[in-house]
Amino acid sequence: MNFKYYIWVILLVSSAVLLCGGQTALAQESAAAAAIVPASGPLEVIFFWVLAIMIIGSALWIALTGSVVRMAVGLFFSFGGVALLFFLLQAYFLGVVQLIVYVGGILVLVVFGIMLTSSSPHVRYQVPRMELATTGLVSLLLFMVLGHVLYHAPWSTTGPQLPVSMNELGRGLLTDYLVPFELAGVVLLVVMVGAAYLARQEKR
Amino acid sequence: MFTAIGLTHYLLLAAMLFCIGLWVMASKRNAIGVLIGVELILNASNINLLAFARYSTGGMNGHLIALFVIVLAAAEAAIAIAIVVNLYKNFMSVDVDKAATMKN
Amino acid sequence: MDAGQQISGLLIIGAVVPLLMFVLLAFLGPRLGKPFASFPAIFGILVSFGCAALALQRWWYVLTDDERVEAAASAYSWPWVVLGDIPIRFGVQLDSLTIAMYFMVTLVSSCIFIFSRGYMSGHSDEVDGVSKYHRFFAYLSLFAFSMLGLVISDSLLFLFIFWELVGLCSYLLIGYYFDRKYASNAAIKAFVVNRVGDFGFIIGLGLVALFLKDLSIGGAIAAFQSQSSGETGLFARDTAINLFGWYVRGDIVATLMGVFLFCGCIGKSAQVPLQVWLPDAMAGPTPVSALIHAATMVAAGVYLVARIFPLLTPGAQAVVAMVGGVTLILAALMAIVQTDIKKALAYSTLSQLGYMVFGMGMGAWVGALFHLITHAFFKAMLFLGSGQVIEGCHHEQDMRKMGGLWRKMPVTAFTFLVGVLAISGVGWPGKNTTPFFGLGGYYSKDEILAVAWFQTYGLSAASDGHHAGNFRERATDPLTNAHGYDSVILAGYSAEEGQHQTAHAGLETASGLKSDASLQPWIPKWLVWLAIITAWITPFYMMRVWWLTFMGKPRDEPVYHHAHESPGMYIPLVILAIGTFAASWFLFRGLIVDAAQHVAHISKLVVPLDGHEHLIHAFSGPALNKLVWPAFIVGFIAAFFIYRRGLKLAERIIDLPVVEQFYWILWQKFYFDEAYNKLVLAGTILFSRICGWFDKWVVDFVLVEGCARVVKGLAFFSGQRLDAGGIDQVAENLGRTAFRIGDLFRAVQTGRIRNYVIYTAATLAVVISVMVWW
Amino acid sequence: MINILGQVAEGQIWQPTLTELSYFAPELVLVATLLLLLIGPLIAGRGSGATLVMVVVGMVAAVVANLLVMNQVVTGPVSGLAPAAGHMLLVDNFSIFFKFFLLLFLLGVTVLWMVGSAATERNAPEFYILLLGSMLGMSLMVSTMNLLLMVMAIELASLPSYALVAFDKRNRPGAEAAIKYVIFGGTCAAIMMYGVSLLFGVFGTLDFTRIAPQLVEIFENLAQVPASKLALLGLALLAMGAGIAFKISAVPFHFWCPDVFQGAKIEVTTWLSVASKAAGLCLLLRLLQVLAGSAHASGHGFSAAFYLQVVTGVVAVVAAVTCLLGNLAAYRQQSVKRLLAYSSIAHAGYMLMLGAIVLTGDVTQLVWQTVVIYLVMYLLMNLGAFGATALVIGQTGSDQLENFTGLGRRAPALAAGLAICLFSLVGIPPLGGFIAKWWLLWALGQAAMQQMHWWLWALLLWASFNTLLSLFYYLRVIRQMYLVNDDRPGLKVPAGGVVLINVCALLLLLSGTLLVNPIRQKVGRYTDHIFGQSPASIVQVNQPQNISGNQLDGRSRERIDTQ
Repeated sequence: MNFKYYIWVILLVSSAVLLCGGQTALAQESAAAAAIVPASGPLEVIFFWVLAIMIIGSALWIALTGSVVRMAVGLFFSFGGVALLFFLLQAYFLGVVQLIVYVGGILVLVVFGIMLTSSSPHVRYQVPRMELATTGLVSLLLFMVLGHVLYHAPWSTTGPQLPVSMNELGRGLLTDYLVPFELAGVVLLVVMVGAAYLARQEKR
Repeated sequence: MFTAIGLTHYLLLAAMLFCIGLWVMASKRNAIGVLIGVELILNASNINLLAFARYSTGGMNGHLIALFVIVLAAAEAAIAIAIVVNLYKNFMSVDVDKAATMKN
Repeated sequence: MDAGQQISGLLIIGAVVPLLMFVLLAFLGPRLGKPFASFPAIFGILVSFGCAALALQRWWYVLTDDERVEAAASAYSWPWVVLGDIPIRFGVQLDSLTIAMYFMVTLVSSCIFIFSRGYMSGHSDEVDGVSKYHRFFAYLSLFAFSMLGLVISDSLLFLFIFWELVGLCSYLLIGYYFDRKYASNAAIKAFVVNRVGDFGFIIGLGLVALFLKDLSIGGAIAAFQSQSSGETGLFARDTAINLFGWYVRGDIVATLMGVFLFCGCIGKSAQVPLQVWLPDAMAGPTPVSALIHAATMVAAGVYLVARIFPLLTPGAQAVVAMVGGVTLILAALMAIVQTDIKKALAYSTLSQLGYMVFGMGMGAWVGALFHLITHAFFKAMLFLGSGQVIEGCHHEQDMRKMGGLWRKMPVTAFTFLVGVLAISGVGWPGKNTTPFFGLGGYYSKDEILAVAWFQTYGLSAASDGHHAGNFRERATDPLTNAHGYDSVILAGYSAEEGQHQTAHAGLETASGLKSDASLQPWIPKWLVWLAIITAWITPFYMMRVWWLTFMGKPRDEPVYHHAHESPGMYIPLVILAIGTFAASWFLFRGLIVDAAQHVAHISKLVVPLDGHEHLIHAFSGPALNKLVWPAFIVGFIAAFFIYRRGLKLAERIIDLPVVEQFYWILWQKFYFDEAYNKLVLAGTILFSRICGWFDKWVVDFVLVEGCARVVKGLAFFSGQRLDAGGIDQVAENLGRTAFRIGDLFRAVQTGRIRNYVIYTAATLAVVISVMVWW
Repeated sequence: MINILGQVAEGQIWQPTLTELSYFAPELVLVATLLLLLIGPLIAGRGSGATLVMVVVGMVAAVVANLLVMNQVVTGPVSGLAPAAGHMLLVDNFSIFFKFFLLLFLLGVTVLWMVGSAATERNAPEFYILLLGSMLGMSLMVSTMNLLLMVMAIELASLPSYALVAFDKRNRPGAEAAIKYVIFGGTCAAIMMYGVSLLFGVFGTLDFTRIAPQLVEIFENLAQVPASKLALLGLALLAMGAGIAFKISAVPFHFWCPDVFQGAKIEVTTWLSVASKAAGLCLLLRLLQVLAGSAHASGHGFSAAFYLQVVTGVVAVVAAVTCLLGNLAAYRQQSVKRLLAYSSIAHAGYMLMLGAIVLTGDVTQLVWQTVVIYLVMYLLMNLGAFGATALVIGQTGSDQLENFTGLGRRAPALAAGLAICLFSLVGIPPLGGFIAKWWLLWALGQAAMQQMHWWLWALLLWASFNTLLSLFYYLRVIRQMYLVNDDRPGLKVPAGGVVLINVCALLLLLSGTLLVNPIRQKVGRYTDHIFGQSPASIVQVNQPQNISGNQLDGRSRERIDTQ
């Protein structure tokens, strides 16, 4: 039996979970619903579902496929979906960053890694089905717990936030978040040195 | 029924991504596949942060933290890929099961 | 520099020199080679002996009583560390007891070191082509250092550290022939059994630190006094102490503290129920048996009890007495049936240690320590004599194959006889209740018995007399322990002189005590009878050993033929024989009595002899003269008649129906080893079953592939277990359990990163689930 | 642009002043050294000598900077830079100590590197850039109260470490170790990040000094708080704890430790075994300390606080299991590096026990003192043990136990130093390790008496029991060195390495004997005014207490607690 069917089954189930979980949460907090739900037009709802299915579906595809190239493709859709989700969350700058860094940077890095490390990119390493199932069950258990906790948790509902402007973000980076900002520079520098050193062809 | 999307939707989505990420990590023999799992988990926390920023508390802080998470994810990916390449040079394979000579 | 610093400095130098020699031997030993490696050690111990002699001379013959008190106060003491509010100092406990013990230890050690030089060179001791000769002397030197350190340290903590060090030396020396299975087993057994006792000791130390806030001996005693005096102290009856969450009465906590501290003594002095290691310890070289397992280290337990005596409550003291009483008779019974000469001596050592502990429990502080010293001399001599025999007979230890050896080794036979006489308590009572003539054991052992008799029957006898009211006063208040005990006894004696006249009729009904209650209400009356019965057994089994070995006809021709005596080795024997006489007559008793006066000041449980000994002797003497004194004559004659013609008669006696059963119980050492074996083994197996269960159902639930491995491991384990037998398996089983759990942990470390990730995730999932739904 | 400058000038936009910056001089010096190492080789060449000169210059400068800061921070903790975001960076006596500690350790590792690898290694600048990078991360880990910066510091400490593990590029175990390390570390970091994001959602900030009072309030009014919120908090805190536990290598986040330690180059192993664990532990202690301080400030004090039992219980269980696992799993190891790796897990367990009691307000001072002493002793012991192993590897090519056979004869000085370090790791008196264990047990005992939780007593017994367990596997090494003998030729070990090991051994000996009291007095200097410690909670535990304080009227039969 092909894995594809599993994907569809799991996808359906997870969509149902999302749907029921999200909707009942909204219904329960109907009093606060006005606060917690920003004026979301039907377009936003549709976008969310499409993106959710895209993200989860491609993530599942990653989990179930054996080919590393397919994983990279799945990752593309997953990352892209998340970036679009950020736009949906009115985090436009972050969405762009997500696109640039993840899709443009990390994904390319992964693809490079795939190319560098395999004589044939389609080489598959089979994992025993039993193990796949066991680990899947553990993940499922974890999700059940997480979902339970997150679903029941009383979130503070200070109301929908206004979209953050890039100007504010920039100012934040140079004031409150100056230290992490500088530190990020150091991290990237050190990592660059390390990665360059490791990947460099040693002179013999 | 499809009329509104709330915080819980996003959180559950992120939790799902988190668990799938863990699943990917635990069920891939290809080292790069395992790294992809890490990236999925980090994406999950980003979704969390931005959802909070949008629907709940935090505001701008959430955006900035997410920005730093992305930076860290990039750094981690860079070093991890370099290490995978190094692994490949030594073992002529990226199978993490082969890289299990040290145990017990 | 004042006298205290001088003397304590001498003591420290005397202790440190053997340590230096140990270091020297550890590094240079192999290069020195066989005969020469012993010289540094002998030099070191002779220096120690010199220091001891000088210190003794200064302390005992130069200083006056008052000066001694001053000197003790000015002994060296250095701060080591302050932890919280407990300052830890290393200092010298300078009193007569220290001096006496120090002198005895160095003297006996010197003799044995010299003896070993010759004795050990005759043995083949090569392992991997390298001689172990130097190692033996290195260990001996380390032992001398540790033992001397134990004697002089004034802090319970340092005492414990040295206590462990002597334990380590004992372990190393028992296992000296570690290439032989029985020796290494015996070493492990000794170590493990001692750890059990030490565990209690540690708990006791913890309680001392917890409640007395001072680990120095003097400080702890002072704190104990202030806490247990009056009705409001920490250890008063009405105080409830929060002990690990339970509220416990203060006086019970105090008793517990004493009992836990005493646990150390149970282990080290091999008292019941931890006596099992000492006979096995005879696997070590004979000089080691003489020095460590007869004369010094095993007596350290008694020394400890002497030091902590003022910390004991009447209840704890009764425990001490009972443990000692049970030990002394069980060991004596077991000694009757031994055929191995060293084992027979080992059981006699056990019995004598029992006497000392029993004496401590009975309040015979002086008697017990005096017995410790005299016993050290004659038992060391007996062991060296047995070593001489074993060496002469080419490592034959079975007495059944000896006999008639006195012709071949007269000096050994004679000195051995001196030891036998001494341990049997040969002596002649004088007119005025003081002994007329006697050997070591006569004075010391009978002193213990006299005090015990007084302790037990003094009150009932007194109740007939006119001064009973004073005792009664004491007896009405048994739980508030020691207050006024001393004064009561002293008052009792002064009453003897007719100064006190107190009516007791009303008090008797008020207390509800029967008129035959003993002085110390917690001590049962039958206890003293154990000691008296043992006093009858002792001469018999000692004479049996001597007779079987040296007299009669040779029973094994080759052994007899080879037997010889080397003159270089019996000189220490002669020195110790002279010491046996001397120790009982001069010096030591005076020193101990001097120390006892200080202790009696503090602890009301000491039955003070000095100044009142004639009273106790007046009370106990007549009874003991009837009950104990004839024992050695009867014992010797019995042994003579049974073993006169070899073993035939003895074998016939053994075959008698009831005797046979009894003999088997003795031969199986009262099944102690078996019982431990079963209990510990069963516990271990149960534990491993639980581990296995956990392994099987908890771990493998996640890790499917590990299942097969575990089942295999369990099968292997149970297969091994079925073969297991003998107490030596206990240590092994404990170790194996540890290994087993370790393997369990290691099995999780599969080397596969994917597994690591999922284990972690699973743990998180489980923990969070528990948290959420619980 | 002009607008912003104007805002700065008007004080509307905050900018750090020179004084504020000066508090972080050591970190700045480290970054400068890093840059120097990056640029310097272009001028001075890539040789080991030039690199070492630069590193030493940087280290000296860092020490000087640290001393200067120490003189400034006398009155209490200083937190600065970005006031709005809270305690992004903070300096107090303990963080100063920790920087000294790291510098001292870096010195030791450098000596080790000089002895072992300097001659053959052609990539000295990279090695030191990575090493200094992780060091910067570790020093930031213990000087921040902002969870974002904490995550970043942990990452900065980890990421170069991943590369360092794989530093020997042609070493297969190294490559394997690195991939395991990076994957496991990445997982833990990601889980931690997820937890942090949830915490952000609950509190709206990542400044722990603002989170802690809210946490305390929640826990104090437990009955009013919905269970769902508690579950969420527990989940978030657990996930956050994962990242810290990974650094400490506490069970069940210890898996990386043995494999990585075995595979990595030994200098790196040495570095990770002490520095990374110490940083993780101190970070945890700091967080708990702030929690404790908030509890005290809230007026509820430490008594009867439910969270105290929960947090204490969780940490205690983890510590106990970690301890046992480390000790027992070390039993059958043939690789000495692996054996020492398990031993370091066990020691992490011991140290983690302090985390269980730091919430007991009356002993916080003692806990910090214990941490300082334990870390220093642990540094010396591990430096000595790993250093000796490094020398044996250098001479025989492998770290298998059989290569230690007869070391007592083949390299007496080396073996003696190693034996002392191992004995110290067991905790045998009068070595430094014993003093450290003693402090630990003392602190546990004090806490147990203050709190009367039975598990604290159990923990104390457990620690002692584990010390006994640990004896056996250390003794295996010593036995192999001294008692097993065959005719292997003598070793010519580099003198520098032997000196290093014997200096460690000597210091351990001295610290257990002559220096006990001087150290004890010094310790106070670094443990006064810890950030988050409310002044009222500092109890001078070193003052002798009056026994008579326990005495009550005996007739009243009142129950009294022993102090």
